Amino acid sequence: MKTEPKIVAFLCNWCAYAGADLAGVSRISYPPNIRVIRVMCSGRVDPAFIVGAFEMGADGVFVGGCHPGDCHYISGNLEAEKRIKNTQRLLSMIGLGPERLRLEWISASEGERFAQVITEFTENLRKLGPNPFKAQVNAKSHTDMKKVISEAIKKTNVQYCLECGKCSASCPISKVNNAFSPRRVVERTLLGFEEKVLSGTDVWTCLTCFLCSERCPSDVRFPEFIRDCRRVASQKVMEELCAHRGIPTTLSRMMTNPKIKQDRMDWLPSGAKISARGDTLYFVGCIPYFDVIFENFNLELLKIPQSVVKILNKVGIEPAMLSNEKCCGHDLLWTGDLENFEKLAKTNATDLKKTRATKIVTSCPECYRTFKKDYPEVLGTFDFDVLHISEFLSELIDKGKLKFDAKLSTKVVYHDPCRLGRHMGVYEPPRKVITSIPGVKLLEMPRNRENAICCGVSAFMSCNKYSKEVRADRLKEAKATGADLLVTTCPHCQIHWKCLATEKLPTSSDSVSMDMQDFAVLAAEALH
Amino acid sequence: MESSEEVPRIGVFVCHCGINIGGVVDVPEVVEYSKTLPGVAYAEGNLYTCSSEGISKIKEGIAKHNLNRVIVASCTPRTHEPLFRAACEEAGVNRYLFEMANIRDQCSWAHMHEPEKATEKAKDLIRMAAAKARLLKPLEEPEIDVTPSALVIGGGISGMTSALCLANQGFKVYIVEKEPKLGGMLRNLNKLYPNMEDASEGLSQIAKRMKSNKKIKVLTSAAVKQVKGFIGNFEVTVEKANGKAMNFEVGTIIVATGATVFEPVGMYGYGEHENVITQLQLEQLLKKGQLKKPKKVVMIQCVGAREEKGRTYCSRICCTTALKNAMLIKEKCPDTDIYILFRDLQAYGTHYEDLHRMAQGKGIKFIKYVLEKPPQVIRGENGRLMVNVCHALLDEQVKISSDLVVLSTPLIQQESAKELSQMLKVPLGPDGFFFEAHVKLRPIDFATDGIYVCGTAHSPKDIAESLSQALGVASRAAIPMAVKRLKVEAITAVVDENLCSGCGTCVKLCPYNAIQKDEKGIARVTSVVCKGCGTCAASCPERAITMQHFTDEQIMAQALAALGRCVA
Amino acid sequence: MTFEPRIVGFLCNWCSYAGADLAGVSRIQYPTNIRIIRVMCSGRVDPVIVLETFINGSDGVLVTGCHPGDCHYIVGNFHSERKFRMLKKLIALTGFEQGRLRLEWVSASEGARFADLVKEFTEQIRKLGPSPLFNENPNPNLLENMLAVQMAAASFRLRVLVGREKSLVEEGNVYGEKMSQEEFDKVMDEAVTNEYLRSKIYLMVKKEPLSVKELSKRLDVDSQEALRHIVAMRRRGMVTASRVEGATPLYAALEMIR
Amino acid sequence: MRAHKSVLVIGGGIAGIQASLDLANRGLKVYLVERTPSIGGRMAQLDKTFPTMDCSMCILAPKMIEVLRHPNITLLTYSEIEGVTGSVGGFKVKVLKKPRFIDENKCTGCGECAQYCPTEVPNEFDMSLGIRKAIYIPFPQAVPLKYAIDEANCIKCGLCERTCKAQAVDLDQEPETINLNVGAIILATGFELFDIKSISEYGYGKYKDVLSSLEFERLICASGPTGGHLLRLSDGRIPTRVAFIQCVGSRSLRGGVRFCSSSCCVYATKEAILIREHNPECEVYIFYNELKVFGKGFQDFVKRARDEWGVKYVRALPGEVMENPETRDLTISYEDTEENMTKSMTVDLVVLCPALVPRVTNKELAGILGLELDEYGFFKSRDILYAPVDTNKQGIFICGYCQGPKDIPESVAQASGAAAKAAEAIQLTKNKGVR
Repeated sequence: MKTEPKIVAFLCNWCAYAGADLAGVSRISYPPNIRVIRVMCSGRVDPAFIVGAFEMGADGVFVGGCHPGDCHYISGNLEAEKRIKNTQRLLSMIGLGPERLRLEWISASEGERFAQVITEFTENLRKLGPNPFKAQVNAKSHTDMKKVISEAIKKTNVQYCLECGKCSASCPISKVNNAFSPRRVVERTLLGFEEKVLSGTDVWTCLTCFLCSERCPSDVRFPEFIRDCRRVASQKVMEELCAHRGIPTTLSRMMTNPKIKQDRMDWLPSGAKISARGDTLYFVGCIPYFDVIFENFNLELLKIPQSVVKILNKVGIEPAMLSNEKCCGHDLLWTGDLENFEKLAKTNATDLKKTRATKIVTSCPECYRTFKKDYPEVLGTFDFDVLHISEFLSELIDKGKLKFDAKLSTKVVYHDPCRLGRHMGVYEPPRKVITSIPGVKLLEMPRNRENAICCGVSAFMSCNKYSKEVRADRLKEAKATGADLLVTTCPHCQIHWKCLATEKLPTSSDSVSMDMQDFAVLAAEALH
Repeated sequence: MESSEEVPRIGVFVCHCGINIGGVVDVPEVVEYSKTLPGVAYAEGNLYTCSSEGISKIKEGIAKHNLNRVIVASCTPRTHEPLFRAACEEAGVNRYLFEMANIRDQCSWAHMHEPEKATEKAKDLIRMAAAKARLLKPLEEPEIDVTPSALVIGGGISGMTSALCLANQGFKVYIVEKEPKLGGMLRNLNKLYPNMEDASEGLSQIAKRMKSNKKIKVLTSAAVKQVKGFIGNFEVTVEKANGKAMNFEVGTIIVATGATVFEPVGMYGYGEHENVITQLQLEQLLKKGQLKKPKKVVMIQCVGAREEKGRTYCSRICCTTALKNAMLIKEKCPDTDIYILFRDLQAYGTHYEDLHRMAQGKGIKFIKYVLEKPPQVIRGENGRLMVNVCHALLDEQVKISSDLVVLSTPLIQQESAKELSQMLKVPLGPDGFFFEAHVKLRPIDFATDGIYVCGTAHSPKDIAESLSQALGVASRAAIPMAVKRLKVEAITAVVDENLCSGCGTCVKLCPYNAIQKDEKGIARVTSVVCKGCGTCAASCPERAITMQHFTDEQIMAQALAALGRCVA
Repeated sequence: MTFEPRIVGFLCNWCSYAGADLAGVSRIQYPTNIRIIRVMCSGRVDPVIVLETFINGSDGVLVTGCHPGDCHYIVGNFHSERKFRMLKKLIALTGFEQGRLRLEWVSASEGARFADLVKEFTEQIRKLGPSPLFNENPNPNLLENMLAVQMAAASFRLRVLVGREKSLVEEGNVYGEKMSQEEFDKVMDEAVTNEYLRSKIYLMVKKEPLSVKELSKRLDVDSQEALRHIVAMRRRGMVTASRVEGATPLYAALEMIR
Repeated sequence: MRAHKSVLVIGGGIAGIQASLDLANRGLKVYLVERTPSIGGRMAQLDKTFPTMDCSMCILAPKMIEVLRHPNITLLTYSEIEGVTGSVGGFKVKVLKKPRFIDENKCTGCGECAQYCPTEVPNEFDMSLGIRKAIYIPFPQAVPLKYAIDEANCIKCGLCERTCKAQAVDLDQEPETINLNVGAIILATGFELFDIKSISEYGYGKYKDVLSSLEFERLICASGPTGGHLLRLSDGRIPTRVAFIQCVGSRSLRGGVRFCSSSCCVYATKEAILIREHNPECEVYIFYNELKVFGKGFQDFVKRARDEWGVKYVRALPGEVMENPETRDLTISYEDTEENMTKSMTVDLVVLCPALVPRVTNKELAGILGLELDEYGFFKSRDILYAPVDTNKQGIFICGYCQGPKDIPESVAQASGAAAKAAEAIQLTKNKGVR
């Protein structure tokens, strides 16, 4: 028997909800599939609710608001309209299609219209068939907390802590927030107070930037310890501390679904040469999604993959690419969702093998680390030669296969992203490439390479006043060098810095406002 | 001796030292001046008096002008006196009839821009030297015979090691142990870190070697009752438990009396609760295999050590002993929780640092506390012990209910030490341990020649450290015994018994106990023990003490000469 | 012509003498005025010798030894410090400038410090001018006083006190009672003044027999005290009543046998 | 064949000196081989020594001179071991004597040559803070007091040759190989400093006012490059606040060495007191993790430093040191672990106490002698408990820091110990004879 579409409807209190009531009062019947959630204004409906609803298996989401101009809150409905459009882009990209999400203006007097719209929407959904993600609810399988922790203590050298405090003295967060101290987290756990630790916020405050473990004389790998803690730490606390309402991680989880059919290649410029198979594969990462999610930061993130492809073509490489590329799973791994991470790892591995590629080039340090370090660990084998674009380019330069022909006269300061730098020890290749661009002068911040500090946020966790201070601090440091342009190899740094600019600042905005650009984009600009 | 009676005939040799002196001081003028000085029979200048050529010049001079005093005016006696002294001796002039004038380091170099004044000063310096030279008396460095046998006091691992090493070097050794058996502290110990072998193993091996060695005479249940004499010639009286006394002569004495463990009566409920014990008692339980699986063990470090006053010192071995025993317990009962409450964990060097890490790896928990907030041990209602401690690095109170509390207490000096120190006239330090001649460069000698110290009698230390010292004293003591005859300092004090009133001031002042009152109550200098500082001479109320080679007359003569009041 | 101080330096062999050498080795320049006498230990420098040096016309005396704790002879320099405390007390009584005498610690590595010390001390003496005992018009009373001081410094009593100071203050006396430094200094000060006055008396009556009255005048102390000293000196066989003028006995010095 | 009654001592530091003197004084022949132009080793570089604050050179120099003058000691400076064959009682040793370009018998150490030598070179003895000439003695009290020309920097101008009245300069001197027969061998090769540049967060090598503790010793030493005045090398200012950082490269499982150098906490305390002595206005902080002061009298020493000298101890290993490019001041970030507070402190000068590590050349030497090194690179004791100075090879003994971390008195005592074992070995083989 055919399953009935399940529809979640968010109706604004003043118009749409009243309209629905009227339909009832007027005894106008409409399909029973709809489940109404009353909100004060359609502007209240967060994309995260919608995406969340779909992850939970809704076949359609309906949003009803007042007609333009009638909004009880003046312009809430217009806000909603923008968001819905934006969310529809996400949905089509992830492969659900825009039509499963519907926004309608329904006034309090339009009971009939309400019934009509719902009936029609239900019909369409019937045609579309059930939400492929139905029943993809990822209830965490139970894990033995004590075991996880005691193993972590050994595995990550936490047991060897000498209580010297060098970690806390290095941690960019501890510096601005005394309440957080890696040392104290470690000592409490060692003394057997792990419950206290896991139910607190500390586990989620760590930037996992690896500065502490870079310096720890006892080689305590605190960020890895934290990663393991997060597997068994309170999810409630995590959800409270999760930035951008967790859309990125939600999307990642959705991608674990084998049935998924994404449509994510529309950024590819006409004339760009790519192939489905080939020796060198370019792994784009979540940038297309970010471009939508962080639309209002106007980051032009899509320039990154476009630039990469441009450069590759320029040196005669037609990179293989996955049209249905899945998230590498980095954020899931670092927020403690090992199960889903493993799923993604497996599917990615199989998809990647199909391309017959031997080399994987990434423009994102997170994908880079995840492929190079974490996949081999969870999968046992992952025999691809994984390169960050900066490594790839500097190799080309060495081989004389790449020469920058455009002269750009600018002073550039390079920021080492934690994932590329301390996590993977890639410090010199980006610098090498940048310095080989004619007319570019490379400046260094006092804290560079292994001593660089984090952009301020990772895995979209704990975006708060402290992480803001860290971000501002780093931007100031960059600005102080007198450079015109701040270059990073990680799109996330840009997101978090730009995000800072959209919020209330701990300091004067011009002290931190700085032109920034991705490494790949800069490199591409240096080519005619 | 007669050379002192005869008229002084002084030869002065003035060194140019290249241009180091010659470039500033007018050497020819100085030479001419020297000739005019009373008692000077000959003077010449040399390019380098210290060169082999210069040396032969001195010898020639002595022969040609039959000189009986020699002055070299050049650099500093600190480096060159012995060289020139030797030259004099070879030419038949007693080495103590030589005097030096330092006209380079303390004249030409220090006054490079004032040649005239420097030249004047050089003359004065030579005049002063001449003034002293006239009064110099020949001295002989007395030689003493050294009895080629040693007394080792204490039959612990240190004493035995010293004894064996000395015996193997061919010396007779008497080793005196108060207990009926050799072995000392080691007999109480269980396993030894790092190789975790039984203490008894090493002991039995050494005991074997002791027995088989014919040069070693072992005296157990015995104590040293009296020691007389000085280096090379000590007369020792030892009393056996059976009251029989025996006397023998030795050339050197080694103090290896070890230490004992502080008993923390009344601290942390020790002596009150039967399951509050000391680290040493734990060691015994483990040794005898009598430790019944405890659930939670708490070890407290620095019990009665590193206090504000009193026992302020660190006993060095307690932290590592605690670590070792914690590991042994873990080995026996892996699911026992062990807490070590420490102040500063003294796990130093290579292996101990590793031991600390191994303990961490075994899940042993470490809690730092501070002297101001010591842990408390109370008996909980369920009869178990409750240890409350303030975690100094979290500033949080931690409560541990435990069924065994182990107190790490320091090594302390034996009661018998005071008596021994007075018998041997060797000092005890503020911490009660024997006090060496110089903390830095003479760590195992006493200021008194011929007596040495090693092992935990000197300060708390582990076995390897004790043995390094034990072997060390085996070398220090062997030196005088190997050379058999000992030349000792000639520059010594002598007492004029007609002037001495026996006030005893000098006896108290002498840092080397070189002065004793004889039966007549007159001060007597044991010249072989005297080092010649002259403090006694400068302080003698009757001015009855003459400091040879630095007599009042000689020093005054120099002073007067310096002031141009030179009496011809 | 300008005044060139005549300075005598007593340097201990192990630290200060080596330090002076180092000054030379490092070519650090200092005034030529000092004449150095090497002794094995600063503890060897007898106050009597220092005074003799002054009496014979030295404008300044510099004594240097190892820093406390460095002494080659363990504690020699502590003893010299004690002797110097007494010496200074004595000189204070005479009116002879104290600044002409100095005790300092110089280690074997302090070449520069030695040079500075000599520079500074020479300047100090230059300011003080020629020794009042030896300038163009020497002061006879001052010489008298210095001779008295020298005699006092040679006296059994003061030397015993200095020699025993350490044991008395740190180890305790025959009854095992320790003396506080203050108590000791009190005893010492008193002894210093007494021995000084007695020495003066001795030197005066050595020239001519004098009455207690006359002595008290010349010493400008009340006659009671003068008498007290005479009594003490008689007991020591230093003086005797030579003859009686009317009712007042005159006292004369006895040759002291050593 | 009878055993040779002679001993080879490798290394002219305090341990080597003590071993040599003990053996020579008891009538055995000693060959003391030292790599550099002078004996004295690390101790000669120190200003004062803890806990007595003895002037290091004052107590060391007499021993150095005694070595030079001892009839039973042959001193081979500026020399290295080339090869060793044979066994206890009968070792054959090849020693390479590097050319000094000076006739040691003629040179009187007057130093005239150095006055004229035109080439200035940073003086290694002063940790390259001071300068020396290409013809030089490492330090004024050098033993032997014989000059040496360092070939690398000499410009062969010949001025020295002309100025030397003693005609001691010999620019065509050749390296010479000396063959020795000895009954036993003692190693005392000491230590070197861990490369603290690699702990980049502390800025050594990047910031002028971040010093190593040994550089500090030279700076504070009266006979050092600044004549004992503690100055900032960046701008010559007198520091008013100095911080010491302990455990730089030691007690580390990452980028350092595992072990504890065992003396840093105490010598840092000494150095801190020295600063307070020189300039009571100057505040001194010691950043430590575990205060390891277990030696005789050390606790009282630290107590005095704290109570009488006002040295401040902070239990924290700083995270990083940052320089303010204008003022040259250094900001230290740290967590005061006893207050649970992350703080920062601005100072004028930072002194890093590096791990003291076994010499890299030990490997080569061990190869030549057939010795084992332990897992840390120290020479391995035959039995860590009962035979600390014996090695896996009969007749070869070790003492001082090259056997494991220790301070001066421990090295001196152990050196005597090695001497005793060497004498014993010779005595026993004399009885048995050499196989």
